[in-house]
Amino acid sequence: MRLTCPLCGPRDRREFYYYGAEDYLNRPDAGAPGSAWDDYLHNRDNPAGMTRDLWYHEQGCAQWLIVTRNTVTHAVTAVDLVAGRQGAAT
Amino acid sequence: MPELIAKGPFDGVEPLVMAGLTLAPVEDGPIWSIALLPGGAKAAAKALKPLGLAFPGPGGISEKAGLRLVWTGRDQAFLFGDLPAGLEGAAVVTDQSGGWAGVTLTGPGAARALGRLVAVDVRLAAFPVGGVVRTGLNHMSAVILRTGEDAFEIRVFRSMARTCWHELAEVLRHLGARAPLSA
Amino acid sequence: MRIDGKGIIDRTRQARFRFDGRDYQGFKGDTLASALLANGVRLVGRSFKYHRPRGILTAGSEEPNALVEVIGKTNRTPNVRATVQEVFDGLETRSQNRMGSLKHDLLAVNDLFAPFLSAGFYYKTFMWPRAFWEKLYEPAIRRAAGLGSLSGRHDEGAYEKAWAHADLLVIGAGPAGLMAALVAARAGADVVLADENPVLGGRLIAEGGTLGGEPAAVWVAGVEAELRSLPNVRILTRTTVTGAYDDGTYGALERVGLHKPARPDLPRECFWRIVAPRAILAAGALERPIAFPMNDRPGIMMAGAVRSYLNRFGVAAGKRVTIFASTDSARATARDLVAAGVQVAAIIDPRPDASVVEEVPVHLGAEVIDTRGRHGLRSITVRKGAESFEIETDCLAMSGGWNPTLHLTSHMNVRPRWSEDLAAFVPVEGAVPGLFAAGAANGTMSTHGALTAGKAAAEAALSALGRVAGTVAVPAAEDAPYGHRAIWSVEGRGRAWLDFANDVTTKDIRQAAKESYASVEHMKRYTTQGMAPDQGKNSNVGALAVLADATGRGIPETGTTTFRPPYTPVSIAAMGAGGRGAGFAPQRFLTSDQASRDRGAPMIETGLWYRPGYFPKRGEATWKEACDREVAMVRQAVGVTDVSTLGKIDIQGKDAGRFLDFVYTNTFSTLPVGRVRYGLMLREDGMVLDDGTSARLGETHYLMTTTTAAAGLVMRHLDFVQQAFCADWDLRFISVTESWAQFAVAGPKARALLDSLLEMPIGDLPFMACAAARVGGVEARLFRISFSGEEGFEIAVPTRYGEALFRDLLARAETMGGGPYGMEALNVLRIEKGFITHAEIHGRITAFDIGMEKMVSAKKDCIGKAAAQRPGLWGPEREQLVGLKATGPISAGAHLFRPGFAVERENDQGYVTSVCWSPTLGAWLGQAFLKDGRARHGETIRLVDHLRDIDMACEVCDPVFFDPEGGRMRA
Amino acid sequence: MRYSGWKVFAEGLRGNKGWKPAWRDPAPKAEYDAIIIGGGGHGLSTAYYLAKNHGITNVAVLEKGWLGGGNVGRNTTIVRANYFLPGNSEFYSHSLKLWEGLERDLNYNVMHSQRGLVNLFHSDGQRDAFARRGNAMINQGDDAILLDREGVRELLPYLDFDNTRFPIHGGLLHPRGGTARHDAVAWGYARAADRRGVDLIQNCEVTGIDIENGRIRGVQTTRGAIRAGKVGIVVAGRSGQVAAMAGMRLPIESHILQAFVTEGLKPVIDHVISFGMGHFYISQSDKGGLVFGGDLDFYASYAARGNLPMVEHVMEAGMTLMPMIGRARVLRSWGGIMDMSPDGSPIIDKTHVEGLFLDCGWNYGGFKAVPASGWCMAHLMATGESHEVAKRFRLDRFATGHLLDEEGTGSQHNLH
Repeated sequence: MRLTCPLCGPRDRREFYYYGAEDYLNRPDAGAPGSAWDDYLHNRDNPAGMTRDLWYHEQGCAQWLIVTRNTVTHAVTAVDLVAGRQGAAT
Repeated sequence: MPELIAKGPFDGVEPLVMAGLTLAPVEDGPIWSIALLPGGAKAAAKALKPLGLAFPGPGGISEKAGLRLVWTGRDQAFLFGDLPAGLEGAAVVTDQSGGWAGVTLTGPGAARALGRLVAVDVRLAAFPVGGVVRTGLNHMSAVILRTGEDAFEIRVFRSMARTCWHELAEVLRHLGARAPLSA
Repeated sequence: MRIDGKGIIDRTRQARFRFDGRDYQGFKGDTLASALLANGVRLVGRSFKYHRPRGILTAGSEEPNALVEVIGKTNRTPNVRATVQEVFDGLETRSQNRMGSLKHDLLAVNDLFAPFLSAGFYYKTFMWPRAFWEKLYEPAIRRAAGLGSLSGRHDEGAYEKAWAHADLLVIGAGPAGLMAALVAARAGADVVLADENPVLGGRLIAEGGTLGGEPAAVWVAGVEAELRSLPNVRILTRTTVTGAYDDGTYGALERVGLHKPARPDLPRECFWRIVAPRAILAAGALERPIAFPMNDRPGIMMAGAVRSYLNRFGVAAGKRVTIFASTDSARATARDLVAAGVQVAAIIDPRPDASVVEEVPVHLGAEVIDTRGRHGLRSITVRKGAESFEIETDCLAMSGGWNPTLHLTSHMNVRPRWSEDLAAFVPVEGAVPGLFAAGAANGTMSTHGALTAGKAAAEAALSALGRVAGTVAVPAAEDAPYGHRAIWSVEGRGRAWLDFANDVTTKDIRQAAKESYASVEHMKRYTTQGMAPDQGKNSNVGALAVLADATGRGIPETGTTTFRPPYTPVSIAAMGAGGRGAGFAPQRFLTSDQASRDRGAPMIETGLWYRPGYFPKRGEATWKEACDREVAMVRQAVGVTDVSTLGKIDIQGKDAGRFLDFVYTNTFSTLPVGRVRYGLMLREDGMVLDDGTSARLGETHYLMTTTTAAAGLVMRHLDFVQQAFCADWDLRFISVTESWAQFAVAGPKARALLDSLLEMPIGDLPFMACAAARVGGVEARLFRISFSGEEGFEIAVPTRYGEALFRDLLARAETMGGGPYGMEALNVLRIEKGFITHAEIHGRITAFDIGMEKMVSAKKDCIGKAAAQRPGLWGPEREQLVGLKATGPISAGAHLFRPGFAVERENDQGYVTSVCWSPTLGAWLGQAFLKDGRARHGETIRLVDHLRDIDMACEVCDPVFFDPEGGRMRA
Repeated sequence: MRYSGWKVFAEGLRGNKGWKPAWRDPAPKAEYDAIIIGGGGHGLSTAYYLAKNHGITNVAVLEKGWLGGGNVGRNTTIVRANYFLPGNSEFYSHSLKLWEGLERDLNYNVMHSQRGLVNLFHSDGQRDAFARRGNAMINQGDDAILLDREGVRELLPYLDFDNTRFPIHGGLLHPRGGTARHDAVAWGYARAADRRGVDLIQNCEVTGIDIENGRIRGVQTTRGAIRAGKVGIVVAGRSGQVAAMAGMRLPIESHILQAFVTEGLKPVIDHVISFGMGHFYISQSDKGGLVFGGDLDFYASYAARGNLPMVEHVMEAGMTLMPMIGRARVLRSWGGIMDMSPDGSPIIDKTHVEGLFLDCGWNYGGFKAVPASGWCMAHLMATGESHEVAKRFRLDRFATGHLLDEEGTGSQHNLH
């Protein structure tokens, strides 16, 4: 499996660390109810098909990446920088 | 008053010559990490210009008069050489001197030899001369510079110097043993 | 029997080898199988279940029967295919899976009991009495099962792993593969050409014949010469592509040194990771046996194999050969044999309408219904219509048709498609992105068809790669249509084998279907069909046909089992190359490493690092004596230890403090410059991630310290938080762990020691403060912090000065009655002082559990704050950190109980995380987590460790045992 | 038909012509008292215990493919009771007791073999963590022995005690731990359930869950609608998709776990060995193949196949721990789809829909749990109450913080 890091180019999967679903980017406000945190930390769509999840180019540029890919075919359709995304700024 | 004698990661290590390739330690001088702050690119460029250096993009190296500025991450580069003034406010500068262990791998077929060990594509089209990649040297993260078609500089964390040497020496030993084989 | 003038073996280079203790003669270019056949050896193995005599069936890696052990000087290799192993001078081999000699295998009695060993019999018995399974039945089954045997000795052989990147990977160097490689190479593409055999050519070598008017071998040699002359081509012979993985990554096994005597550093095998956007599968096809009664005797072989032994190795597989086949290709085998002067007794072709061109007896519409010959074929019985007759023969060449070698195309779960005209499965295009089958592997059976298909596949690949193909002419070659008729099994009295290796017969399949195991996966798992070393390459399709017949379904409806990597078995040593010994993970060494070893310190792995356990002095018998001395030394004089393994992260920028406030539970933006503060870091789920001290070196400059264990974890965590939640903040950070060597100097005389070498005395540097310093003309950093409870400092210098400073510090310390101390003493000191480590913050612990909930600032948000509020993480039901004091030995890992209560889970009150003997307090001390512990100080608790046989009453107390007011640290 | 040595003998004499089907192949009825979605190990054992323990025999098991085609047919067959957190401890202890009587209960030889399991440790810290575990096991009534380096050497002399990267300090021996023949477990439960009247319906995929004002009514399938007052979702690996049919979003992420088997070899490894530092574990099957595996591939996937990085890591771990297996050849690799939960422990609970029950989140501990999972799920479906040994496997524990995190790695699904 290979991911094309926006900075480093195509790399073998072993250079990356996997975190989980994109959900981890949508951190609730400090005051949000417990259910919001439960969804944020635990509950997942877990699709059999297209998904967006978070990878870290640990052996490369140390960037966190949003990978758009298919969980059934393993086809990767997009890789974007977490830091570069809309709303990365707070 | 103590007398502190500096010691490099490869002190006392002799170059290894095998299969027509040479694995040798590198003596590094000062290494500075220069990380641009948000919006700091312009000011940094201004500070680097008089030195004939430009802040490198991904995989790039900017070199001039013994100074070498090597891309190492997003808006981040390592400067090999003395630190210029004027980067304050534009970038965060951190001393990385002595934190890295470096070796060179040179000789005909060096690219294919290194290419056996690293997962990245070392063919010239993917990894041109004068370029840099951050990748895995087996289980270690490494910074690899291509200084020639068959010449590389490889750096890993200083504490891993021995493992780095071992990994590369193994490649050379295996190639050396294969050499007499007719394909 | 050798045939003069045939084959491409080098008859000028003889190779002496041994099989089962007997010496034989072969030639360079022989496989063990061809050499044994040339020597008239037919019996080479025993079957898995019934221990039936078995010979050589095939001429390739798919061989199910001829598996042997290769004996090396230091070790042996089991289950080696005699059809793949090349002979060399001194090769030592022996047969396997036998009790006694190969000819007189005692386990052959299993064959007599065959009726009671039908499919799945073991699921129905061996159940009584219970205890007999492990003691009696299973050991017996295990001894009988298995094939070859490992020596049990470490594999000292050299192995290699390698990467290769190319534009195009060509799998197989037969007509299709060679043509594809040639076309792509001439167009300038980077090509890797891999073939399982030592020689290129595939069927062109096995079948002989002519190409473009010249002998096929000549054409092959010409193409090989050109390919080898091109810099953009890498030819990997003896290399089997074993797996297709995501995004154009392929695994391949190269047999580097297995065809030679072992040589130092020469890899036995190399496991390749080949990355190519396009690949062409030109692996040819595998011939199918026919399941006729008693079809497993030595001497019964695949027709294509017989032909290959003749044309490639110059060996006649028998003196009097018969053919039983429903394919024209097998008839060609007969013609080759006749032309070579080998007697062909008869051709039995089940096709009534097949042509007759050979000048030998041909029986159309006939079948073989029985065979004879205990250790090798003697004769066969043929049925033609009503009549049946016997034929004397020592070699039967059979062919039930061909299966395209499409395995790689289904490694990504897409099952192949059934083709009625080929009576075989064929690849589905796109099943593996970028991989395209060509030639016989794609069902194109003629040589000319293969050449043309290879060329077309290469042209398609080139245009996909944006390259232009030159014009390459396809040489004239055999182009007969694929003449065949599917014949799966022949009815008769005896057993008819499908899976030779696992002894699965047509009866087993029919029984499985009858017993509800009618889906192909059930049948396979119930009968073990296709689970032997050949993974059903010879038998799966036949078994499927028999199953389809038994269930009244068609073959496509019956389906096929999934093919999974590897295509051929790969040694663990090859895929695990480099992992042996220390190679498994990088080793990290401190600058003080040599100095510590010089003093005899045993080094302990902590993560990837090596740290000194203790520094033994003459006369000290145990680690504990040394440890006690080192503890006392620190408490009474001064001790020095290397703390460089702790993670150091340099954080700078206007928002650095704001950032630390977000990742730590407590506040750092208010920390004065020049001061140090203890910080607690949570995971987003509210559990403690790590703790450590962070120093404010300047207005916008912090230095964070992490534990050794969590250094990498914390770096990744900070990168995430910063990039995900505050990418626009004014801050950058980087690890400086490797740039600084840092040493803790602790004890009443620590200040005096440091003042003796610092250029400026420490002066009034307060506790939890830091300052720049100079030592020996070198810029240093000085921190006044303590993990021991004594007045303590940490001094950091650039790594290159680490060893020199360490040696200097020790020398000075020793003049003051001090010296180095190791991990053991460090651990005792911190327990006496009530400091925690990852033994306590083990991932299930909240700030509340360790009594630090007040460190979670109410004024701000921070990572983990919200989740830590969950009700289940608060209250008396939680186990809280306490100290334990005991008069006798106690142990970490013990559990805690109320005195008088039964020692069982229901009454469990908590557990112990750390213990030590405190030479300072003269007592055993522990840290433990106890239900509602903070409310139970003073209570007596029962500590039980069944494993170490400890049952001890302890006093529950505050975790800080020594100098609770901290006067000594602040002194 | 009852299986026995005599039966095998008698059938042998008459050419094995008399064997009867192990289970019927019924068409689905319009209505059942209870429906189990999922014909894997857990689903089949749930159906069996519904019939055996609770007398509920009008039950259908709906399997979209073939019985036992899920993880029960794709695992490394390890059976153990060596957990240390209350909640897990009693559950796996109960499961092991059921294993110990399973052959006779099912009249099917599942080849449960208590060959002993050794967890190796490589530092004092790990030793103490395993001591805590071992003591918890004994407090639960199970067995554990702490071995020092020499104790391990006696048991497993072929390990590399001299050169391995993480020297072996000792191990925790779980004598009653072992292995079983995975397929046989599914088939044994299937046959036993069928004999008690349960309908096993293969090639019947559930496409919808019928709910009326908060109560379960039945399911839609590729073989038509089937009504039932109680429905159990027991489809680990696909839990998310099926639960979504009932409007649920689960605390689960699906991951690949690869495993490997070598060619058959004469007996060389007698125990089950687990090497924590290398995420590597191994045993030898009765057929002679070395059965071994490692950690997840770590990325969410339903592909049931993995990639090389983890393959190589597992092989390297094997080579540093026990280089004597170097010349064994890997014959086949496969990947199971794991329901990974945020604390590494399973869920056996009611849902927001009355009459709809959930059994999922087995991470990669599902095989050994098959008997107790079915036992407790059947109890829950029959009585509406959680079974004593499964009462902590609640669906809401992540929200409330009553976690069962043996690994201590927290709310990251793939780290358990």
